[in-house]
Amino acid sequence: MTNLDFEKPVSDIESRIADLKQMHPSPSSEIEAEIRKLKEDQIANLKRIYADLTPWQTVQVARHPDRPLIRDFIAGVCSEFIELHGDRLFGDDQGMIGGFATIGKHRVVLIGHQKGRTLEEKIKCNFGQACPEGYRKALRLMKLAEKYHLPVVSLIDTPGAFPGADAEERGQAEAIARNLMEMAALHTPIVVIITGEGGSGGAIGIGVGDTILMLSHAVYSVISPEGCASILWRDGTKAAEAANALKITAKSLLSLKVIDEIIPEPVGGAHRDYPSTMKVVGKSIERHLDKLSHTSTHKIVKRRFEKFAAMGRFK
Amino acid sequence: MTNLDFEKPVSDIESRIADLKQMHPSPSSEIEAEIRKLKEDQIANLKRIYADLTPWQTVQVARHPDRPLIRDFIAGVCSEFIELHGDRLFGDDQGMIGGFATIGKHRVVLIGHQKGRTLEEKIKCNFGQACPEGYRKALRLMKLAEKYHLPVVSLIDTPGAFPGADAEERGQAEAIARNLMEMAALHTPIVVIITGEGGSGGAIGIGVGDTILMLSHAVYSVISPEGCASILWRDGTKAAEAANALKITAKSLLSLKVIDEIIPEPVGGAHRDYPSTMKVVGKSIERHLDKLSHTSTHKIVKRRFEKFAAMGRFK
Amino acid sequence: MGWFIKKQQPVAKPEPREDIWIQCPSCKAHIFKDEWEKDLKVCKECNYHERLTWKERVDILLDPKSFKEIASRISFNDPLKFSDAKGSYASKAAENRGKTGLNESIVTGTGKLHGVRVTVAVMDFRFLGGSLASGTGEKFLQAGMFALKHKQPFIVFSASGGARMHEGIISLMQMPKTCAVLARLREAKVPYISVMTDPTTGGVSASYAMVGDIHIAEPRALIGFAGRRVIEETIKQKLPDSFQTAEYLLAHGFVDIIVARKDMKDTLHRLMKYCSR
Amino acid sequence: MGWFIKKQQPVAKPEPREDIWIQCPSCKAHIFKDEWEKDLKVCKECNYHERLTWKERVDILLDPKSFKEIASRISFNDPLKFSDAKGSYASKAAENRGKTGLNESIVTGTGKLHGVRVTVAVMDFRFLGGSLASGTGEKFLQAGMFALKHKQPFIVFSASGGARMHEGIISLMQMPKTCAVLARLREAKVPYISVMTDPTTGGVSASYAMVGDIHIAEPRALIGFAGRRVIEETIKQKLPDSFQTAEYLLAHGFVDIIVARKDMKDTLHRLMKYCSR
Ligand SMILES: [Zn+2]
Ligand SMILES: [Zn+2]
Repeated sequence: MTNLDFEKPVSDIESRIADLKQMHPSPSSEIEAEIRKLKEDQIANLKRIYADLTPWQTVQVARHPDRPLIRDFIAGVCSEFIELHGDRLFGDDQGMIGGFATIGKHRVVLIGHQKGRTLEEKIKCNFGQACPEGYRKALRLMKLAEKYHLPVVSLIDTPGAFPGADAEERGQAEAIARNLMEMAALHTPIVVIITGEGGSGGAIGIGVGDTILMLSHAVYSVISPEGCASILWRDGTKAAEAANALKITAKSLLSLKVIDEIIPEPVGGAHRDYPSTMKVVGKSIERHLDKLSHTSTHKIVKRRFEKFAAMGRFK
Repeated sequence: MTNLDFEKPVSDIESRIADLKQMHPSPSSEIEAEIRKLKEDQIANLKRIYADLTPWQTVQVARHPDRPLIRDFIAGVCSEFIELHGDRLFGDDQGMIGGFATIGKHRVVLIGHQKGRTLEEKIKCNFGQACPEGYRKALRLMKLAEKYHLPVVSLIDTPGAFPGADAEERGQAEAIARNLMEMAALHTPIVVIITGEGGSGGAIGIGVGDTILMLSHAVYSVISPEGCASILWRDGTKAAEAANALKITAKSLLSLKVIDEIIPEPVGGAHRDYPSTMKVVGKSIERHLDKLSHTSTHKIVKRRFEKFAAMGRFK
Repeated sequence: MGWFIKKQQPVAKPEPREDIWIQCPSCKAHIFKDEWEKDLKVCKECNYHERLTWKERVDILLDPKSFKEIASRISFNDPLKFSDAKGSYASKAAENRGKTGLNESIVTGTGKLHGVRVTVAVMDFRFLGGSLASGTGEKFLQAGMFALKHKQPFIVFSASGGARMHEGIISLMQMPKTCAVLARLREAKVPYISVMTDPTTGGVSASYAMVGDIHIAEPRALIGFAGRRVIEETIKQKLPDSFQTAEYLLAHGFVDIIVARKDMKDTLHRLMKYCSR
Repeated sequence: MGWFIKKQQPVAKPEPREDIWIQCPSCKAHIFKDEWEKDLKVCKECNYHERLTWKERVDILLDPKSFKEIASRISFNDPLKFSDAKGSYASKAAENRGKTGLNESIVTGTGKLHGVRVTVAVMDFRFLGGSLASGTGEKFLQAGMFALKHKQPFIVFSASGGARMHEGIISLMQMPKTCAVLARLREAKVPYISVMTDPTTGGVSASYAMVGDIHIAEPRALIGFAGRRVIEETIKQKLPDSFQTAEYLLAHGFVDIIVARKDMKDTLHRLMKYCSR
């Protein structure tokens, strides 16, 4: 487990526990009590720290190297997953994956960004930055979902759409734009979950849904804090300031009505406890699918329009 | 005007006329009468030759370097043409062009293969061999036609779909297949005209229509005579034999009910008289558009299905 | 401590007996015939999936004794009275019929797959290279219409060298014909699953094989539109072995999923559950 | 006979007077102001199309006095109370309003184009770089709904640097918001024509600019999703000048037609005739 800067108290306690264990290969009951005490301390510290993360700290948690990725969610939340490949046009982008999945009693089409765990995987996935063919693959699968009236579950975790010359050449803008229009009109329920990084156009490109859920330490932003800082302050190191100004945390987004619900992560973040994370995410998706399954498609599409039409704060 | 081998009598007469003119810069009335006589002869010869072209001769006429190409038909048949570009996915194939066009009183979407006249053009167009993005551009325009209920006019003139590794990589098969299915169900009238070479999958990829017209010296085949000869006889020079066996002329195709009507070309072929060709082609398209405009779309699509469902001769 | 290790003498390979051994057409490994059959004619050494007859397919695919043929009496014809150097098409086809017991390059029918009623069309490469002709198209159409009428998922196994040129333009017309019935299935939301087996090329790849709700391919199957030789002539260079394989098509976005033969039935069953409305 | 030819003395160029000359921002040629205006701010030397104000666009586009504004009172807000190094977003936007007389980066309205009633939305780059924000999205939505209600073709001129980050996620949400109304237009078969002018980038390119029935671009307009600098950093190499130009997008299939400014009105009129049902 990689600890982050602001987790220093936790790291300190971990070291002390490790030291004690090393010094006392057969610990006395006193030492054991001390270790127990330290562990309680550790949890208390995590609770305290995570209860009050700054936006910039949240960004770091959302990007944590051990944060669960789409394959973890699939393994933890779906009782079945049949991956389907390709956009039927150009390629099979690894930065975006999808397929048929079963969550609880619901058969769905699941799509989402893939960041990759190992370096090799990350390179294959463009570090979670999808290409036009990724968005087009997602769209193809969503249209398949629409045809057979399967709900769509969309997992968002991307730094942004891939900014390469080839992606541009093959119409990154068109691919995202088309998804926005098609998703707005898709005649089947759509549940969106921002699990890690919700990076700008790359996120919203699969982010138009009836229910938008967000993990408590995920972020969702129009631009990366670093990007924002370098444009507005001409200083990329002011990312923390930008993160603050941009209102990118789940709490802020809930109050702005951009998301509908926060899925609480276990103490110390999703990366510290996969099983609990999967359980709570699974339950949340199921609950919302249940709810949407009782509404007519016509009404769902109408409400989705109204939901996004209402987004904005103007005079 | 390039004369073909089997036009030797015509070429001979042309030479004699040229000789006479050269020898008599100020011709006497006798010489003038002789020239007139020769010209009549020339026409009689053309009539005779073209009344009875062999299939292989017809192939040569259909591929004649001076045969009118899609831009000629557009210029000669349409009172307006607004070219629209691109498949919105990958590129703007020059081997397939299209746009809004007005023919008589009909506003239509016109699509078709482009072979190119100059060498430079030919290279840009892949000599009329369209790529997947060409078929996808055509489909995009046909869907636009469907949306605004404009009839589609499709001009076929291709040796076949481009057999390159890149075309294969981008799904030549998928692109053609999708067009076949989409055209079968397109909710707007479709008039197809085979103007030159109707080459196999590359032709049928834009060839599913309610009315299939064919110029009298065009050809339409499942494989080029050369290709057939080299497969079946292991001898590409037996193309004439293959052309015969394959039944690729307008007359044969009419009797096989693969086409609905033959558009007669002027004496000596379309390449000898553009204005007359354009007139007869324009009139024919108009007449069929008129007819189709009086039928409900529902009925048109139903009949189109029945038309293609009935194609086949089996026991 | 090298002297401990006894150099292994190369064991003189027994001359393989044709009655009990089979040689993998791909890697040339010798495999017990029993094993080969048990593995559904898939090489356990190199995963080569040998071409199957329609009957072998149906036996693997459908529940025992559930298969009932549709349009069984439709047979090839000779609309162009076509002859080539080796004789007439009619006699060649008749000869093929004699050898294979088939009337055409496709067998169509209905049956049960783990209890689910499905309509199937299975091509057989033995009949004139699985070529697409009038009879093929008509059987396909009738099966498709049956699937439509009974709302049964339509599963098609392709195996074809392309259009049957002996039927000229008529064979080309089977491409729009088959796709037209698939357009009707699509409109009615009847699932259509295309399974591409070795080889799925030419007119079949450019028609019904490529417009499925779901595209399955068998491992290493050859799938493509133009022939390798034609393409190499066009681009004036050699193509890699991986070109036009199932894996190549997956990477380029045209195949959803590659499924090993032994998993085909279960996978189809699982997939169909998602396409039930 | 060289001695016949008098060597021409280079004429001393007159120092251009700013009141009667203008310098082309692209090729630096000096052009008479009158001519420049008459040519609709297009350089006759290099075909550079200068950015126009919304008013200039409307004047070129619509029949005289036919324009009536829609949603004119909608104005920017400051949902995040955003401040950066140079001060608050609110004051910056207010300053912009003072300078331009605009409430937002888009002006929407209805009018006649050669007698045809149309709804238009025209972005104005002067207002915070034509950035996409709440006010922009709302005005777009209301115009779109007007077009829908009155079945008027909807013509949108984009000119934008992208999302307005001072409104954070709210600005991102304008992308689905605007596309949602376009989905409704599509369903109702109300024509939507997107005209991309210099520059059409970022969030605007990845939303309403790219989902038109017809995509028009002005010559040489910059059109793209990611910024050139970001892409160059990603691929570690310089991009050619032609990258992300209107001509580049045409070649890659994302623009239907490039239309010179002087032909814009007539071309739109001709195009609309084909989209009348
Ligand atoms: Zn093997
Ligand atoms: Zn200039």
